[in-house]
Amino acid sequence: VGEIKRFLRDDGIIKVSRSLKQIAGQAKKAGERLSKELGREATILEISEEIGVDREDVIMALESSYHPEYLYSVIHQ
Amino acid sequence: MENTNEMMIEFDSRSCNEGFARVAVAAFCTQMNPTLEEVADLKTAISEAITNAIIHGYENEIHKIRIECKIVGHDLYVTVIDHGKGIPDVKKAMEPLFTTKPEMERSGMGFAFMEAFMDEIAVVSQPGVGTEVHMKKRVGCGSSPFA
Amino acid sequence: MENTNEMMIEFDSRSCNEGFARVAVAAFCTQMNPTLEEVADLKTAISEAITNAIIHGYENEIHKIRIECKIVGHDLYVTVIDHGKGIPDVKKAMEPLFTTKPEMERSGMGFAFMEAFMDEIAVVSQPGVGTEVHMKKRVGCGSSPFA
Ligand SMILES: Nc1ncnc2c1ncn2[C@@H]1O[C@H](COP(=O)(O)OP(=O)(O)O)[C@@H](O)[C@H]1O
Ligand SMILES: Nc1ncnc2c1ncn2[C@@H]1O[C@H](COP(=O)(O)OP(=O)(O)O)[C@@H](O)[C@H]1O
Ligand SMILES: [Mg+2]
Ligand SMILES: [Mg+2]
Repeated sequence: VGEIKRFLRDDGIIKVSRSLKQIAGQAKKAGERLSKELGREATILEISEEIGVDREDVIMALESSYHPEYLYSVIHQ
Repeated sequence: MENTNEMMIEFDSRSCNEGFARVAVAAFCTQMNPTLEEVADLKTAISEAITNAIIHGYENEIHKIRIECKIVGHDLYVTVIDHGKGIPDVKKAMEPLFTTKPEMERSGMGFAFMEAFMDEIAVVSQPGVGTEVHMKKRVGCGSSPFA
Repeated sequence: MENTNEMMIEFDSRSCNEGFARVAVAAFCTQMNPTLEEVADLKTAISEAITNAIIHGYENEIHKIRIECKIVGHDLYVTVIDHGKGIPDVKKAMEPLFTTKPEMERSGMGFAFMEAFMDEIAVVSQPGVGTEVHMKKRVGCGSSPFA
């Protein structure tokens, strides 16, 4: 099992997860930067492309800032 | 229709599921290319509807809450359904500051927030049968010059 | 039971919904205090099951895929259901490298990955009726010295 997982990760099929807290921080910064550049609000897709994270994972990461106690366990590891 | 997409979630009316439900709806609508603000608006409206189902509809008993979502072009339709107590007078319930639980935080502003953060809202309810909150929001038009 | 929690999602079998479904399950299981690796494992297994439903079950026609999730203590039960073509020989289908679509990437390794990333998997299928992939994983025991 360990072998299969390692193979997949080395292959880039599974991206080694950044923590949600990291993703949330990067998403917010990218959002501010892009919005300035574009002169309008950046979209989730633009942000996800900018930081190289699936758009759904951006959503999940941002949830952590919506509701502090939610997801605390994952964030704090 | 080509640009239609549907999903539905159903979950126990526990407040620990509120985050899951919010993320599910938000993740579903990312294909509409929303802004952060649109996602935040949507989450707030959905949270209010879910909280109402948990607290008022089921009065904290554990039953099922169902959320139906449909994307049609740039329109997102979200319906939050419970089979709880129901609302005897919907018009009155939707008035800002009206509440039957005055001890709660932000008392009586749930429907007002849903109206503020979504483009349309319609509530269908029957005492003893349950409540459906239908909401609609245009999403992902910000990047279009004709938005 | 006290520490039980259930949810269900149902969605169109479009590949654009895979991300939504993955994240919905992941968001639901965060209450189990998973490690990032457990979440990644879960997402991989679910992706494989959904891809199979889309490609093999429905052969890219748009119908409904249903995912049922249940938490019982530290156990997460996930079932991915389609009402598609079905599998004539489940045992054979689950053999590593067996595939009826050899032109695909990572051919024939879907079930092997599900087995690798989950603790248990059972496939129930009937040709012409559909397929249910039942999976189980212990989650969030990392912090226990007895895990
Ligand atoms: N799902 C529901 N089931 C039963 N009653 C509801 C439901 N949603 C709202 N209500 C009623 O409508 C009132 C107003 O709701 P709301 O505007 O959200 O304010 P609040 O939740 O603070 O009372 C509630 O106090 C309750 O009486
Ligand atoms: N949901 C499903 N419906 C019908 N057939 C399926 C389904 N899932 C798997 N199969 C069959 O089992 C085979 C093996 O699946 P899998 O191990 O995921 O490999 P692959 O998807 O690469 O073919 C598939 O080629 C297909 O014939
Ligand atoms: Mg309320
Ligand atoms: Mg496969």
